[in-house]
Amino acid sequence: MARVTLDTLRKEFDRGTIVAVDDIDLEIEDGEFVTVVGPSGCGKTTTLRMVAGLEEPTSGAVRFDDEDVTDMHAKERPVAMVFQNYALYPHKTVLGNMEFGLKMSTDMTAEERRERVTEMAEMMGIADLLDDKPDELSGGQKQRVALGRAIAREPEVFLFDEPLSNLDAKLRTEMRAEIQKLQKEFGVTAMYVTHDQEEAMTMGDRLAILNDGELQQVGKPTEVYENPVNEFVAGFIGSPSMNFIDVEVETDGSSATIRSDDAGLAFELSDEYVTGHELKNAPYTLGIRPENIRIVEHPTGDETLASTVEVVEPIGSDNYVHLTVNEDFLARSTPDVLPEAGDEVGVVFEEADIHLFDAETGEDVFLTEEEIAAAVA
Amino acid sequence: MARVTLDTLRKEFDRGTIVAVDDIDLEIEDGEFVTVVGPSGCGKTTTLRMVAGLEEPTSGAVRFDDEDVTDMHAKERPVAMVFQNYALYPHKTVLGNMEFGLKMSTDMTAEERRERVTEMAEMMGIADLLDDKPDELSGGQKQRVALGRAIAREPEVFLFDEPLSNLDAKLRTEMRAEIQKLQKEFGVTAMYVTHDQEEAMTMGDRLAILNDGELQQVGKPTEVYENPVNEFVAGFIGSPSMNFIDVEVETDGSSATIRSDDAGLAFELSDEYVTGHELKNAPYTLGIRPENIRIVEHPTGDETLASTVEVVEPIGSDNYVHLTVNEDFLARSTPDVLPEAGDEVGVVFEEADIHLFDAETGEDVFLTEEEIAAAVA
Amino acid sequence: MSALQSALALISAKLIAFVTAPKRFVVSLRRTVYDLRTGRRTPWDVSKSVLMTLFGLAMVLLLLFPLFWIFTASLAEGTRLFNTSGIFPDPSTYNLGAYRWVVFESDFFFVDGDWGYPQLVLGGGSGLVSFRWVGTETGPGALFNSLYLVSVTIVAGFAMIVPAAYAFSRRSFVGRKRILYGYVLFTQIGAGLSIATLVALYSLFSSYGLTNNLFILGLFYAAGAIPFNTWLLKTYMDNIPISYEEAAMVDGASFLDTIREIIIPLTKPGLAVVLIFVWLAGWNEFIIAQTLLSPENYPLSVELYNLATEGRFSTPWTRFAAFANLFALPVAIVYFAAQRSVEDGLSFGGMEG
Amino acid sequence: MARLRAAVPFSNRDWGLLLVIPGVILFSSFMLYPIVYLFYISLTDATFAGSVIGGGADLIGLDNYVQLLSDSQFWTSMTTTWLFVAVSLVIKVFLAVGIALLLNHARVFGKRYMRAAVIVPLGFPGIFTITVWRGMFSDARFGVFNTILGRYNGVMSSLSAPEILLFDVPIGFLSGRWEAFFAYVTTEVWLAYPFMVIIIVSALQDVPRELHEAAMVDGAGFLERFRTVTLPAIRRPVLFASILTGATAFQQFLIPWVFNQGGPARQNELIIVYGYREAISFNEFGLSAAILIVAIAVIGLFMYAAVRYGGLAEGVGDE
Amino acid sequence: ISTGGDGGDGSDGSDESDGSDGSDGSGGSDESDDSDDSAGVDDPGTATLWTDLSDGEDEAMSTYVDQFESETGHTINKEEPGGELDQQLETAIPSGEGPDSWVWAHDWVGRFAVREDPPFLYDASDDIDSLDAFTETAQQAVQYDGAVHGLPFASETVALFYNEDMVDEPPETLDDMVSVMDEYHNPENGEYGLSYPVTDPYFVSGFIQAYGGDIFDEENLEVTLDSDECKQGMDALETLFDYVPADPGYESQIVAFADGAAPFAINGPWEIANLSGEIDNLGVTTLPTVDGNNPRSYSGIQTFYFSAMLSDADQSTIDATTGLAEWYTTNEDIVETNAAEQGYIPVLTSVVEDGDLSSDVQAFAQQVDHGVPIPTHPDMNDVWDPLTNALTNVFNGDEESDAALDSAAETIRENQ
Ligand SMILES: Nc1ncnc2c1ncn2[C@@H]1O[C@H](COP(=O)(O)OP(=O)(O)OP(=O)(O)O)[C@@H](O)[C@H]1O
Ligand SMILES: Nc1ncnc2c1ncn2[C@@H]1O[C@H](COP(=O)(O)OP(=O)(O)OP(=O)(O)O)[C@@H](O)[C@H]1O
Ligand SMILES: [Mg+2]
Ligand SMILES: [Mg+2]
Repeated sequence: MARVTLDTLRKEFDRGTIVAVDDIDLEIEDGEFVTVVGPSGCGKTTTLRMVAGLEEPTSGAVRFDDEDVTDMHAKERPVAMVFQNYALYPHKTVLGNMEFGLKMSTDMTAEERRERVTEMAEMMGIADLLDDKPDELSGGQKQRVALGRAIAREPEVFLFDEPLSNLDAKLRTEMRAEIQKLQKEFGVTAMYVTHDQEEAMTMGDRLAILNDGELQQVGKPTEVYENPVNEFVAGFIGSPSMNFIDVEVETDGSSATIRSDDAGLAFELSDEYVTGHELKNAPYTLGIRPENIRIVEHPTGDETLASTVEVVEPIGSDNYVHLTVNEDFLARSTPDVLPEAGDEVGVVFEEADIHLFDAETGEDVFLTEEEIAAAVA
Repeated sequence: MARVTLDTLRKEFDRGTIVAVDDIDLEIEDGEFVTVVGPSGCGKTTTLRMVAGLEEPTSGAVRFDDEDVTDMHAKERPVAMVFQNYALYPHKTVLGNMEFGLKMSTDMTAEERRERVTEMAEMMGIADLLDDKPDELSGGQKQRVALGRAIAREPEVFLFDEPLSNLDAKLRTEMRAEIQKLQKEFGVTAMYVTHDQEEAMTMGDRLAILNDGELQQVGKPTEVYENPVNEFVAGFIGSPSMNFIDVEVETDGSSATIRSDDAGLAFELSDEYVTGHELKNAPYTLGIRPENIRIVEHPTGDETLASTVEVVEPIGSDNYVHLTVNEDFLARSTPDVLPEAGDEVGVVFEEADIHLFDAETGEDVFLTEEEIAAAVA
Repeated sequence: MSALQSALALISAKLIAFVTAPKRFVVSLRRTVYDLRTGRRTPWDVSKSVLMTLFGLAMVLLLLFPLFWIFTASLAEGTRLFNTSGIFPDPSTYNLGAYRWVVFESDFFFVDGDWGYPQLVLGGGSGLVSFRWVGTETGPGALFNSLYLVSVTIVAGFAMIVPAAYAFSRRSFVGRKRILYGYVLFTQIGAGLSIATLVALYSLFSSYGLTNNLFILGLFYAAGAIPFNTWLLKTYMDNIPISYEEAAMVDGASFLDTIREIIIPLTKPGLAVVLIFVWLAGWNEFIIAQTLLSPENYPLSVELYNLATEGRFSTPWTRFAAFANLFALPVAIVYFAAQRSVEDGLSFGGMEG
Repeated sequence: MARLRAAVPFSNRDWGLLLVIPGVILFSSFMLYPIVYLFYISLTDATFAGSVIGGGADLIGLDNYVQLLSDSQFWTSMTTTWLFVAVSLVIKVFLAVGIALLLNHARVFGKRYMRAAVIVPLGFPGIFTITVWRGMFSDARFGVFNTILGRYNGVMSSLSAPEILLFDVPIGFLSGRWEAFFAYVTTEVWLAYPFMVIIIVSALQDVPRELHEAAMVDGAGFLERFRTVTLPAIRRPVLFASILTGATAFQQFLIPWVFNQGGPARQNELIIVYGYREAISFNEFGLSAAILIVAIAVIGLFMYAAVRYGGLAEGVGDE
Repeated sequence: ISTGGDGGDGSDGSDESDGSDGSDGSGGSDESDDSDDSAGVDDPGTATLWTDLSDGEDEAMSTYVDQFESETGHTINKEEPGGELDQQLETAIPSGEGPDSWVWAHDWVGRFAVREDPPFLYDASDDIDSLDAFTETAQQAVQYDGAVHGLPFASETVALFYNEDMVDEPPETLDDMVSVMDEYHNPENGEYGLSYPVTDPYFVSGFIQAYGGDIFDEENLEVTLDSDECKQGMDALETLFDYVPADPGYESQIVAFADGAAPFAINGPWEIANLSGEIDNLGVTTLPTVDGNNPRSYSGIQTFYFSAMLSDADQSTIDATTGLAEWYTTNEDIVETNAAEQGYIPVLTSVVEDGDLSSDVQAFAQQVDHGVPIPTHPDMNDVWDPLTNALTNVFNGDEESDAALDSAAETIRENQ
């Protein structure tokens, strides 16, 4: 119900020695669901807290629609937040927890509040729990109550700080669907912080990736997955993560070969790739996702490269084949491909699937300037 | 270094009202790595604690090699345990933590202990931390110290109680490898409790599945994945988990049809299946794994069944396609299969991939008696 | 011994921190000025902090006023508490006479302030080595009685309280609930009991010939301190995860090892609080001590009380105040230094369930 | 084997009891026995301490209790004592919560030192501090409080403030019933606040910051946050500290005794003072014992109620 | 405390009578007669003496005890139990751990003499033969029901102190005094007319009894506090109420005089030492007359008590105890020195009649003459509290003086 704009938002701690959030620009459309991911300590929580008004930005602004709310106190912002550990008021019943926001920010009578909360609770399947205290609830129920509390106020912006990280896998999947459903139903703008790959990929309309306080890329999950703008994003998104090989490019302008002597790799790029991008004779990092690697159990010598199987982890639906190409080189294959450890195998990948990152800047050289520019808009 | 045998091990709590562990028989070979999984409260921790000597069995015995250790006090058993919350002594330094076991159970001098611990710490990459207190460490470092502490004593049996559940995904993968490496290196017998699918599948030489205190199946991960003995195991192992459809079997002895009117399913079994197993005209549950389902975007009517797409979750490497066959019916497809929500699609699966469970006992009717018997040996 | 050392180390660390506080104050003052100048903080923001701090300071001063007042009284001349011309005695008359009196004339350290020093005697007394006081004709004074008394109380108290608290927190046994319930009931009955049961106590003690016995009196104080402190320590121990002990057990530690290496160190703040409370139980009580003991065994608390009632109708105030200040000084310092431990140890947050 | 063990009432599981027993014995012999003895005295016609110790007292049944219940002084004393407990408790709670909040506030610089300073009074012996307070409350114009009030009057009247804001010095803090009562209460509050402050501060520090933030996001202002987050979090510890200090206040002896022996004219005799005076001044030892037994019974009931309904012993139960 | 055991190890109790059991009843009495020339006795005994004296008094007492010990060979354990001496005795004597003797004013004689089960006092009439040496009042004070329970050595009462710098001439009558007080009394400026702990019956008894009424009529064992005479006396006392600092507590009162903020104080000889240090020109005189009547203030007779511990003690202990008492109370040197240094008012007839006493002591002695000893009858014990309450009420203006005395008298009678 509100467009949220972060305008060169910055937060420093300890008199500037720690830059938790480094001039972030981000626009979240009305009703959009944006997930924010990044490694621990990258500033996700801090960003969220600035939007909620719990932390004062060092510089920059937060706008809801066109109103600048940077100096507005948390209690006046039309936001609701779901905390990692739920932060339910331990002495209040579920009803009390859920109606608290209404009590504080509306003029509803107790009657009306109760009605609204009951309705909400029924929707979320926790109507039976209204008179229980939080410590009588299971993790999933607590999570639902926290959600219900946040929704009950009908906020314009929804903030989530790793709300599912304390739940077990099964419950997590369930709650994920629930949150998405609710968000769509109410059409609330949402910002969702997580460090869980899968959540990040599946839940958001768009995905924002932070590292070291800086925004790396923003985009649709599949876009980000397919076209990571830099090595960091490429390595961070996707599980198991992308394999990287240090390579040299040899080019004479019309043809180019990617070469890694350690890995025994010599990959000739097609003209299309050579002409479309500016390649230099320089070190690069080649990236290839595990699922884009095909294992040839009986190598004929035509494969992209040859390698030895280190270990095979069958996870049922797939097999993870660890190869000796370099440390942590992993191919994901179907369960029927089951080489033994020590086997010599062939490794094949397609030109279309490879990523090439500048060894210095880490940027993907196959992307155009515009694509890169668009990635953080 | 020791074979661990659990002999009809049983543990009751609260004067028999709670049977936490229900007559479990399990043999873990010398140097073997067995993972124990099961839903919360199924008795995993209790079993482990009985092996460690922290809980006294109600009946049954625990043997290390051929020695009955059931009445032996924990401090005398040659076991080391890694706790879920690490249980690092908060008042001792990392060094103090790691040498504690040596101090208690050997006659080594402080000098020797320090040497041994330093060596250990170097191996685990925590040599710099030896003088820090636990609360100065990050989660991963704590985990390493806990591991180091356990290893330093050179135990014969290693026990892990969900040691990685407090770590984030990335770290979890790393530590997983580390634990496996160490266990192999030292050749210690290990019992590893987890409720994480992936850990269970990838880490163990064998996998033991518990439910309600009872041992359901023991076997190699892939075996268990492919041939779950019953509906519980089938549903529990695998992520996303197996889809189940309530079906009726119509058979006349020579041919058999699996039919579900709700799902619009009518699946004719081939002779091979009909003759090999005893099928009755009765309700069964059909199981099919998400990755064994093929989505036909433009159905021709020849598919196993027709359905509507509910939602599509792209997770990068794959797409999860939710179908309306019944609640939570999920197909996993490659990223290029990308139907829209609401599309009518065809669903195909192979006879070889389906599982048929007795509606009452839950047992897989396609398995032979011997296979079932072997599963819990 | 090591406990004593670490306690001393703690106290000295605190005192150093306290002494260096002004420096830190100046640093933060400078920072504030800098922040103000560069506009990092608004004047309103700073003045809010200053006002709150001043308010806090005023509150503290107000609360400590009685102690300050009596401290000035201890520096005054003469013996009177009041003077008709104002609240505080004339500062020009301040002197340390009263303290001199306490040290060199009262029975505080040595009887009649006749100082001596201990000398080891080989082969004397019952053991191989004993010691006696040399250089004093009258012998050691009330301080030594107090210390002896408090040592007995602390040793006996800890011997009873710590194991019991552990058992209550970690073990289940017959009657556990009942006894604990009883202890909680009795936590507060002890306080006023001493006066109520004074005579009963006296006849009890005297019928066993136990009057005028510092050791027995020390035990008595320990007994009084048991319910509350056992309960306190039990509550504290409840908040220590049991997995530490299990880890130690798996590490091969015996029960005693576990207690020594794990339980005791982890319970330190709780033990510190219990130590202070048990100490105070023996240190401050005077009514029973006075009834049961003969003058040569009087501890400081009784001497203090006697000083208060020394005059036929009035108290020699300057001496009384000086005596009391010296008497309470160690405890006050310990309190001041152990503030963090006391706060931790008295945390009943774990009761929240 | 296991079954056998379960059948024996005292199994080796119960060795924890051995750790508890010594304390119980020591406590009972020094604390319970005297109470029983006191009860015995209350059934005799003992007149002075010597007649108890020397054995010159005869059993007279419950006469002392009958006499007690018909003594108007007993009821005055009981009422005054409860009033004293209640009033001082209310003030203690407000004061201690206030101090704790202030000395835990982010904006207060050096709050650690202030907190350390504020609990120092706990270390001073009661007889000393109470005697000092007695001095401060002197009725005389040159008593500390009267002097302060006099100066305040001076300042106020120089500002030509209305009469109503002035005090009628000297106030007879110890000579009027309610003035003396007020003096008792003030002193009791001063004696008890440090303990409460520590406990409340510990509780405040355990309040998760998220709760405050959740309330903020929910739109709650300072007061509402205090009401919904802070207050519930410190409710239990405050209750706990209240029960403990309340029970101590009920047994307060030194304050009234040192101030004016429960005066003026026996109007403020708290229950223990009453019992003590019956024994000491009136040589009614049996009666005195009866009074004290009643006092112990009352405080016992109070503690029982606290344990029972205040959940004081929560966590006592088996896990 | 001058002779403690060797502190520190408090494990062994105090050893009581360890004198060898020699010939008892060997007439220690004749020896005590001429103690000055006997250097030691054949059978030295050990006795315990409890005191509760102020610093200066205590020092003097210790010196004399030492002197006695060296002269006779007896051992005296002089102890200072502190706190309330009577409370200490209440518990110590019944349990057999009390002292053989103690020093206190005579007003406990009756209270303790009537104790039977167990007894508290020892009748020393057979061991003492010097009783006649004391003034009549003093002799009466130490006896109860014909038994001699102690020996007196000084009397004390309250008299009028005045600051000679403020008062030209000591007032003879109450009216004189009032007019001087009027001159100075101005509490707003911190000046007062009088320092006088006016709610303490001991201090005010003189005025209440000035018209001849007795607070307690010892002959008829009756409380006559509500007699007309007492009420008249009370009225006189009430006029003084207006001139004292508002806090009737002893310390608040005395400070006004000590600081030079009041011209008069009514107090006892024990303050002479302190006050003469604080007031340059200190004068003492008898209490002013009221309507021509001399206030009949209660006087206390300082007494060596003989405790019931002596009943079961060795003769040598009895000898040591009574010996010390007789020696101390009948030695003219001691009595005169004490009079000069401690302000003790002699009760030894020989000194009273022709002693050479200082003017201060003379004034107190005169006041003692006008006064009456505190009644020793145990019923007197019930008088103090109600009377204190009555005085407090009147002083605070909560009650009329007549009504206060009436109700006090009634309370006392009820309690008896
Ligand atoms: N109050 C604070 N004072 C000082 N530094 C802080 C504060 N809060 C956060 N930081 C620092 O700011 C950086 C960003 O922290 P933030 O909590 O936003 O990370 P995060 O991305 O949420 O991490 P996580 O995934 O672990 O929750 C970290 O380096 C952290 O140490
Ligand atoms: N000390 C105990 N007293 C009573 N019941 C207990 C006790 N310990 C465990 N139980 C019960 O025994 C059952 C098994 O518990 P256990 O802790 O072994 O489960 P788990 O498989 O480790 O579960 P989780 O995955 O949650 O750790 C549970 O129902 C539990 O409630
Ligand atoms: Mg965070
Ligand atoms: Mg578990």
